[in-house]
Amino acid sequence: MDDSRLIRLVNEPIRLAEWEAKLADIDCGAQAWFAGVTRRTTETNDGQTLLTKTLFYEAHPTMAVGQLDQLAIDAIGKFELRRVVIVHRLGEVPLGEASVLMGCASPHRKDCFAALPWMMDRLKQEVPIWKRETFQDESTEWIHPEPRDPT
Amino acid sequence: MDDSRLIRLVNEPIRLAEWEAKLADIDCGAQAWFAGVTRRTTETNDGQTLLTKTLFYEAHPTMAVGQLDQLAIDAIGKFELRRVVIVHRLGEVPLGEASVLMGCASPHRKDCFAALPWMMDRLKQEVPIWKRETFQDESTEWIHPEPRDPT
Amino acid sequence: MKQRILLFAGVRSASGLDHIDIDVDDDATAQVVLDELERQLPDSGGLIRISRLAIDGRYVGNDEQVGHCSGEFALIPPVSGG
Amino acid sequence: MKQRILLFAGVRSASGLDHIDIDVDDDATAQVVLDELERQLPDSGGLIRISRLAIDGRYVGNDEQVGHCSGEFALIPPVSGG
Repeated sequence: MDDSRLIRLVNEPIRLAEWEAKLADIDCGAQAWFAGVTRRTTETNDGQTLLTKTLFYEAHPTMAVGQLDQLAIDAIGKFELRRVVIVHRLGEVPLGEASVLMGCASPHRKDCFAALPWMMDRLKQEVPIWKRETFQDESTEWIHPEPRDPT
Repeated sequence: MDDSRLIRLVNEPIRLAEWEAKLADIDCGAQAWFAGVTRRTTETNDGQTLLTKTLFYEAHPTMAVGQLDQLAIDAIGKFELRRVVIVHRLGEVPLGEASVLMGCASPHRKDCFAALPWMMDRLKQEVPIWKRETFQDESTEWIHPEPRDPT
Repeated sequence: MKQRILLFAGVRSASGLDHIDIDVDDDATAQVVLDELERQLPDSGGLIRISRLAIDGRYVGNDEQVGHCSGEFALIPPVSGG
Repeated sequence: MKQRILLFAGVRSASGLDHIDIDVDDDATAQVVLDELERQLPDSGGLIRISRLAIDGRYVGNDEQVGHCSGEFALIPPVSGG
């Protein structure tokens, strides 16, 4: 793994400040970050509001790192990125804290803007990480979305 | 200005860590940041590579803050954003340092991803801030792009 | 051939197991492995039906012959990271 | 009416002035103000032709009558922030 890609699974809170410098590249005018954060409220399709108490994340760790690295390689090939950082937290991720942080750097901003959503979509489709919801009523549920494109 | 919007012109380096907490909202699962950074190399349309030594930014400060705040209000109206942070640095901005930082928070990630490029485009079209290039050969140039849609 | 298959998330939770050993023919496809897992873990049948098999960290197609493979097998139910 | 107009960036740099006072009729449009600025600051003519006028922090259309306005006038050349 060369220094254009940094992939980490962590068990502690993700602080943007710790990772910020990893995107530095003197020929990149654009840096973009996305953080996915545990949200209190979820609106269901039938109009209910579910209240989350906390989330817990589990991974197949070696496979997840491999898939995230491949995702970063593919993003660098598809967009003009010079740096990609992906950090995913495992274990409990309380309300308001980040479960995932993705960053990228590119010479021009359009590449960063196009790459971030693409990388997040692919993470959510392919990377073997799962979340378990604990709702305010203490009920729990592993989240396994129906595949949109079953193969 | 309620606490959904935070607009600042600063004369010191922009540290993401200082602003990170301003996007916190317990009902937002998505936070996104964009930093525009002084880049060393610029490719011109005729294939030349210009080398930047440093940039200097000037603003009409009261008007810039007003326009940035209106931009944030419009972004909150157009996308489902709960928080917008815009920080623009003035004066000299050396290579590798950020001239602008934009952040937003939304319940779902698609709104953050759509809002950030929209806000940057509008900043670059309307907000009275200008940059002066100093190239490696010490020549300088105020940057005044030809308007794409002259009115 | 005996294969050990790692289990995760909803399947691990419902079965109380983090792996399961099953017997499969050398020429068994991934689909055959998935069918056997579904038979042995009926509480997770619906979930296994929409899961994928991975070997050594790579997804394999359901029609690939995997029974003879010596790598690490994992049952990957639909993911929800991020 | 005498109007003071703030200058910025390339116009300020070329003229060495951070503002300029000009005489305009009360019913003068923004375009008339821009034309007068172009006449008085010929070194910035090309730049002023693609600039906009702002009063009290808001852009005004070139056909708006602004000669009588009492707010702060600013000449805003094409911007390049970000």
